[in-house]
Amino acid sequence: MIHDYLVLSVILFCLGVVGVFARRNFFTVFMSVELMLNASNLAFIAFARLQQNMDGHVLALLIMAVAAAEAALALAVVILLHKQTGKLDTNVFSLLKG
Amino acid sequence: MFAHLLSVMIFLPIVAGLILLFAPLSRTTARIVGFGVSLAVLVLSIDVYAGFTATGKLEFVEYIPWIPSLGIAYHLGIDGISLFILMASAVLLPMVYVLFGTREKGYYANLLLVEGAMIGAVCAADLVLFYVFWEVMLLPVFFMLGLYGGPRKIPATLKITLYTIAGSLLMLAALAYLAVQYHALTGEWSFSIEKMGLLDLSGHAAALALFGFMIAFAIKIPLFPFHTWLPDAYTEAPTATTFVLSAIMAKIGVYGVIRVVMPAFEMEFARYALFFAYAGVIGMMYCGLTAIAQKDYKRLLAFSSASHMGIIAVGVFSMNVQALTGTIYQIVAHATSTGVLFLFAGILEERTRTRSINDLGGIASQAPIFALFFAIAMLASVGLPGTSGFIGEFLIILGALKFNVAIGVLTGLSLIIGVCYMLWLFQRVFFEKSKTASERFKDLSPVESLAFVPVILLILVMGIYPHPFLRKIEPSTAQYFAAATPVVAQATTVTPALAADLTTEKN
Amino acid sequence: MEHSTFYLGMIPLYPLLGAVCIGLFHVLTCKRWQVPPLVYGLLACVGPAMSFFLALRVFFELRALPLDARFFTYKAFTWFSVGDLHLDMGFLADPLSGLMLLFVTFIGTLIHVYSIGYMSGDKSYAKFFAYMNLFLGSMLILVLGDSPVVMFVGWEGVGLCSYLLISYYSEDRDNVLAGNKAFIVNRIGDLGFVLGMGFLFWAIGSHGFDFLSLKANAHMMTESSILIVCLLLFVGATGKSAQIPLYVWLPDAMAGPTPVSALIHAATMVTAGVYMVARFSFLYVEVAAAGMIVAWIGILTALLAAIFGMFQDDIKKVLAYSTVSQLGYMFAGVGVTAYSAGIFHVFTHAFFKALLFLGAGAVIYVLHHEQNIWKMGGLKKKMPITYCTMLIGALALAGCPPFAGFFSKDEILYSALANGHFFIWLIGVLVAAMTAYYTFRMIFVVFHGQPRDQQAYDHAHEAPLVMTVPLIILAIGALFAGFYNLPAIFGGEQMISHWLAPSVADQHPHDSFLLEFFVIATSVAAFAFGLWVAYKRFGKGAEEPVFTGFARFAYHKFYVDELYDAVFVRPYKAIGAEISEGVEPNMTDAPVTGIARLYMRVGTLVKVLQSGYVRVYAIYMVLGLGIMSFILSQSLN
Amino acid sequence: MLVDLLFTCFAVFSVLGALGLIIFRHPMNGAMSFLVTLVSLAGLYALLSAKLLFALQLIVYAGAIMSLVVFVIMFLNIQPDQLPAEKTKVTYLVAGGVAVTPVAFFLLKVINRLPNMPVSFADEGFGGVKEVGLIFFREWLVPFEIVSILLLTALVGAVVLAGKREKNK
Amino acid sequence: MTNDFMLLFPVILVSLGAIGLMLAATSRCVQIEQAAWACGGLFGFAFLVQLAATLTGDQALYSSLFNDILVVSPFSKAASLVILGCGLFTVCSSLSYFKKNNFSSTEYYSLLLFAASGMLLLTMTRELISTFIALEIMSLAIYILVGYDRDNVLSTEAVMKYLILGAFAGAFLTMGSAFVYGAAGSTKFALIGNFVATTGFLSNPAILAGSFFILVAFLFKAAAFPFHAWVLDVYDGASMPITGFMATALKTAIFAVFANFLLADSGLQQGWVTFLFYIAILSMFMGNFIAIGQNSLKRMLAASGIVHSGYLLIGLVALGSQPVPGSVVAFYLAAYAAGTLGIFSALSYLSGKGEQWKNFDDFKGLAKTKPYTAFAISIFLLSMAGIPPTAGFMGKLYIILAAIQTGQITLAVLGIVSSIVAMWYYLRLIVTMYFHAPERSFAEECPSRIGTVSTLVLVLCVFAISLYPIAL
Repeated sequence: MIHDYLVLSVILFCLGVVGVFARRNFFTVFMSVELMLNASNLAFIAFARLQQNMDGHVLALLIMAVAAAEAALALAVVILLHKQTGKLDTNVFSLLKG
Repeated sequence: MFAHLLSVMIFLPIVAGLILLFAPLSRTTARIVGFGVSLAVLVLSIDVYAGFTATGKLEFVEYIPWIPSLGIAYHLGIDGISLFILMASAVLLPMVYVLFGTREKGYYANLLLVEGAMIGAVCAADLVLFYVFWEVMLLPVFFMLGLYGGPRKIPATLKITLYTIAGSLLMLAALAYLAVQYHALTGEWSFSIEKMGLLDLSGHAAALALFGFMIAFAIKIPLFPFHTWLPDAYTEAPTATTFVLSAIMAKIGVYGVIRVVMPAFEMEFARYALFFAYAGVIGMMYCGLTAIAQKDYKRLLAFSSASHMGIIAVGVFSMNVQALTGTIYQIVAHATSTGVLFLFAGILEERTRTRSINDLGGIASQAPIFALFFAIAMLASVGLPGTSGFIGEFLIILGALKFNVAIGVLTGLSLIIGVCYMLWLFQRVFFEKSKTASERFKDLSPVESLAFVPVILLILVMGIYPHPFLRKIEPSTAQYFAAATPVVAQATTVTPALAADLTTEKN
Repeated sequence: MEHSTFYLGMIPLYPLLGAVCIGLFHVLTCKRWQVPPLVYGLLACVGPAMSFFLALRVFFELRALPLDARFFTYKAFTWFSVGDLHLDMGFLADPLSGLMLLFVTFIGTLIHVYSIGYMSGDKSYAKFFAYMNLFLGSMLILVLGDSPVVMFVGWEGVGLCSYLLISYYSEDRDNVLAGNKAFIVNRIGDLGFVLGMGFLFWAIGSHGFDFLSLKANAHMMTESSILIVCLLLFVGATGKSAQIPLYVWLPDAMAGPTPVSALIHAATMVTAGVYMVARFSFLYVEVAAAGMIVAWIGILTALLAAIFGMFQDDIKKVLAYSTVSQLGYMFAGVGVTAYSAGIFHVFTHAFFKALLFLGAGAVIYVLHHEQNIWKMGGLKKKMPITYCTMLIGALALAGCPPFAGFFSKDEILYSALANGHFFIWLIGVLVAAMTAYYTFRMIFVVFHGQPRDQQAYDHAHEAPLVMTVPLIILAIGALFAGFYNLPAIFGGEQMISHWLAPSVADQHPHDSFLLEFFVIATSVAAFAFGLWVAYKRFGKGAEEPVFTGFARFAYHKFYVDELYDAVFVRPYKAIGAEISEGVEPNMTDAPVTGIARLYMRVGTLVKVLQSGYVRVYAIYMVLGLGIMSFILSQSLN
Repeated sequence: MLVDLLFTCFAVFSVLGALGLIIFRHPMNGAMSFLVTLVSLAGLYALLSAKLLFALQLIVYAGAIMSLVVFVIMFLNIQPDQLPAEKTKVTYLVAGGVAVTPVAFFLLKVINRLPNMPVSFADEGFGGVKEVGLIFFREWLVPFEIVSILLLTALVGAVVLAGKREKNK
Repeated sequence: MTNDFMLLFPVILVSLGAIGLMLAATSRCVQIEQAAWACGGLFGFAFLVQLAATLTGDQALYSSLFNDILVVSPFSKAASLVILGCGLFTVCSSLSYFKKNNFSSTEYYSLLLFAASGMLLLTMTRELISTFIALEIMSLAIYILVGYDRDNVLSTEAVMKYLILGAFAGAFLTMGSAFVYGAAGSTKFALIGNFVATTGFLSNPAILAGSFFILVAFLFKAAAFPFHAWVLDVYDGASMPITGFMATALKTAIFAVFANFLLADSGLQQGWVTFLFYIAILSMFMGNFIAIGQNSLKRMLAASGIVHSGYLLIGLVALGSQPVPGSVVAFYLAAYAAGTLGIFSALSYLSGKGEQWKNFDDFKGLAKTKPYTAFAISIFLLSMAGIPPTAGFMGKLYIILAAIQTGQITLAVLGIVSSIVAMWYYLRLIVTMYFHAPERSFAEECPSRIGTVSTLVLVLCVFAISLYPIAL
């Protein structure tokens, strides 16, 4: 049943949210976001199946491209962070506050 | 003389002020420019006064569409009510340049700006334009107070600014409400103050809007209990600012109530008038009582000013032609008396370097001219017949009595309360024995005396022969009650029993 | 009758112009050169004298008019006109104002002349005369005003001058305080006046607010509203004429120079209240209760002041209380609707009281401002003219026939009894005896016996001519003024009563010879008794007494001043201070400052939320999201 | 039947992979378990007849992106002591789970309202390269072009942030 | 088709410029200054073209392009004008900023153009995935610009925070799009609108959930409560010109697309009115409370940005009543942009190397030493506070009028109350500049004329927008 796919997509999405919520490791946080994007891709494809409409596939494809671009940038930032402090802990970066 | 007399009167000082602000001029030049411009405005205003025909309608109208899609326009015009506030500012402001000669350039520039903005506010016939000038006139005050004020100037500046802006922002909401209501009624957008008179709003939202306007004006006037910014601001401000605030700016609040609120909210206004009148009366007594306990003469005068504004407020809310006409008259009278008293206080402060009443004494024998002028202004302020203060106060009490006996009687108490603190002040500062601070008090120089003479004469002339002035006011005030609906008429005589009682034919 | 009434306006204008001229002249010259004081003195006398001549002209023109149209007016200009309120700056000459004009200008002129002498040597001579002229001008406006509001102008004007002149010696705080007291107490009365005018206006003022129209329309008012108006106006009168409960300012007002006391606080200004009640007689006659209240207040004041007068040791205070007491008589007179009698007493009182004050002034003048009677004595020999004239004045005041005071007082007492007010009459007789007592107590102590202060006595001499001449003239007045209204019993024609008839609404009692004779007899007996007691105690010289018991109580004026101080003045100041220090910062301003503080506090609290941890920001987002999702899912059902 | 079985398999693996991602301390472990999720997702795409996406998921995501990530992790040579201690991880995970429950609940509720259909293999043309490609270049040309700008931006960005930069002046 | 390209001209121009500059960066012969001038010229030219198109072009409400994926409307034109203007002034302030700070390179200006092209696209998109992509173009470019100063830890921290949270929010946008797609079968606004119009908003839970997630993403970018927390830190970490650019252009673009999305169907907009109502109120007050406690000027401005987002949300709530949909929002954005850019423009040449002057106290007595700059800053602050006769006042007036006209009196009143509260922190800087004695010397001359000139122009803009409001 198509609902199962959607439910799975929601579960994955929520796990991604929990990952961002709970983790301090930059890589993990970043991959959690990727997980959320993947969950929405799954939803797109499931909905495409439901709607009998291939637009969803195109959209998922585009999202993949965006995810790739985002990944490139995120990794650049990771390298920058690592260069500056040698840490991957997001909590280390809390000079700006208040 | 000119086609756009009012525009010239508004923008001449503003442009001159801006030029002064930026041009690298000396203080003396700035003072001369300021004096010259304000004199020019005075000349123009006399032209306006002479040309004013007192028809009860707007005169000297200028109309240029500004934002046509919303019906906002550059719309100017004056009626009898505006005329007198206009005249008061035009007549009184030149004095300041004569009296206070050694100030910074920005001082004079800001004075010019505030003059232009105030004239703009009373000439504006469009709500948005009115609001623009209303806010703009606060800015120079803000800067003058903050830059040239006394030792505790910053808290005072912040208090007055935040307080008044808070009020005026509420007014902004209220005027937007009016415009929307007008749009709903007629299908066209307009912010014309005159057209708002076509509205007859009632209901909760209208009451809220009424209070929006009223709080703005009450803060500016200031009406009890919104007066708490006043003592600090009046005391800390440089003399010219205090003068401008008390003599003219406070009156524009009253003007707003009369011009904007009364026509647009006839029903709701009538419903709440008694409430506001009580606020006025309580304010009069409260501030009058507070004044007696002050040890700082500027503060005392500040409370006295607030107390008088309470009376003026009663006049507005009494809603009959005597009270309203008296209000306008009292506005001018108060400008000439209390305003001038603040100028005297400024001179006192400048020459004695103290604001404490206890440090002073015996000035009457040192400086007879100063004492004489001060006494005349003081007597006008306590409403002695023969001075301008009496006519207004008498008319207000008369009108208030008709409106509500209790209000009338309580307003009458001002006769006593005012005299108490004023005499006390006069006794301590001018009579008794000289103290160190006032021992070598220099009397007014001939030039200074000459600067005061017109105002002192005005006080006397307005008290002795008020008819020519009232003739210009009355058509405009009468107009408010000519078209009054039966509801208002009923509401205006809250004490019908008394009225009936007084006039029933005896068998 | 076709004639110009323009000069009516000139009557108050002359003294006012005089005041302005003197004031300006003084202000312009005071810095540069010394102007001889005589210049000011003469300048000051011109205005009153001119007014006096014009007053005479008014008098004669009025006489020429037929009885039922014996008035004329002059409207200088429209004063103000708002809605149905229309007021002219108008002046009304009718028998009442004509009579007042005459003696006000006459006595005023005399006192100006006297002042030239009395004030010589004073450093602000010009100021004094400017005030005096200003006063006279205001008084004339008060008298001539053709509407209550114009009258009020003069009313407040005289109050102002009274203030200025009481605090004339302004270096002394007590004098200024006395001035303040006078002004403030007068203002309390003025409030009544203003409110009275207000009610009157809303009742019938829209048909014209001048006295003639008011009189014509008075019938339209209900009794209760007339009562309200009358009582409010009477409050004004008690302020100005120093009646209970507002009499307290007058004794203190003696702080001013003596001519001031004579002119303002005895002869003219203080009688304005009586004049005003007489002016409004068309209202007072309508409601009996109003008159009764006036009469009772008056007679009680008379009694109270007489009691105080018996124990004073300041010569001017004695006279001051006698003034209050006599004013009480006048109110009793107008209260029992004997308006002409009241006005007649005003008229005679003006002469003899001015005389007494000027005489006292002369004494004070020669004794270098010594006012305590217990420091005087035996001055009879040194100052014969003063003594004689003062004796005439005293006899007049005490009500000795045939001096002026006797006739007017008798007229009042007779009217009271004849109109059925027995107790008022009884108190009146009692007061008459007391009056005789304290008057002669003063005369005996000051002029008879042995000098108590030898040094001062040695330097004493007769006052200069400029002072004694007015004394003599006034003494003649005090002697003969009474004959103007000689009652029928003495073969008189009651000239003043008839003269006043068109102006005031007298209710003449039935002429009863027996009753009148009885009244005269009791009055004379009361006078004789008072005189006898005074002579017994002070005729041969006496030492300053030590008061005990009731006398002590009365010597301290029943502690009324202290009572007022405790009940009104102190609480007033305390409330002011409380508001200023307690209510203002803690209640009125508290919401404003409170909101500001709260706002800052929240600001600093919220800062903590910006922790700087990116995860925390994500948590905010998730929490917000969670809450919103929860709400949205509720809406789904 | 087979479809259901496969779905269950992929679903369980993908969830386990995701759980591993958010639980493992070391990012390398996380990345590996995330890879499991990605591959399982590819399988699910296949079950949904998205042939092109199935391929692309494997090639682009699991292949390119993840290898890039893994490469960077290796490149940085992260030592365990460089990792955040995260002693309160469990607490946060539980709290996160609680916080996210309303969101999940809401979404599930929404899904419940949607029409349902059994999943079977669709017709030949659905999800094929040609069909998707036709739609892509006919109807979705603009997003395609925009994506090129996006990729350029990312390119420049990566260079600017992580590349060498010569000091000016 | 040519017409379509004409309408797209500014986007194309800006994108080509970006690519051109990117290529130029590879060669050494292009100086940074030249790149800056080129970039500024591009912005200026595009601005003029767009202005001409706005004033003379056909006034049709919508011109749909490319299969209904893009649209050009008066509203989008107005928004793009604002964005181009922001770009131009950002270049100006960058020029003066980089006189003192030397971490710029040619790519900087290229990225500015990239960001601008993303924003311009964002104003035009009528399709969810294009929106997402345009949003990402903009965001990525801005991320990089925020983190441009690689030697600065703060700047890296800012980009890290922004990146994580931005990507997080972006994921919501995709998920929301998926749900909308699932319900309506399309991601095009027009079709979504049709779908909602025929079936009703509330009967479609998927539309509800989808649009909710989409709104969340928009609200995040607009920094509305409770998605506001990043904004202070990111503004604080970014360089002055970029902060200004973010505060203005980015907000403009986001609100443009926000309005476009809500305008897809009135049912959709109506459905979210209550939600936006509360968000608006919370944003205004939370923003105020945060701003009040700030000592750093940039952070205060960031927090005030939250408040302004709240006002703009009022404008969105009242979308229905506006004669030209979105005109009020566009006007407010223009007014806000002029004021904010002005402040950042002034701060760019004032703040010196490494942005030493950033706290309120650093500006004590500025009016004594630099009266004109202080005056300009005061004007900008007054405009942001909404004091007439500045542009900010007119913007506020329009918003309130619109709110009252739609019957949202409570919202109008609360908006007013919030701006009362806001007065304090705007005035605070003026008070600091004018009423305190100088504590430090401001002797450093401003390094370039361009900074002062652009500030002056912006002062004029503040008045011009108010006194000659063509946007309506």
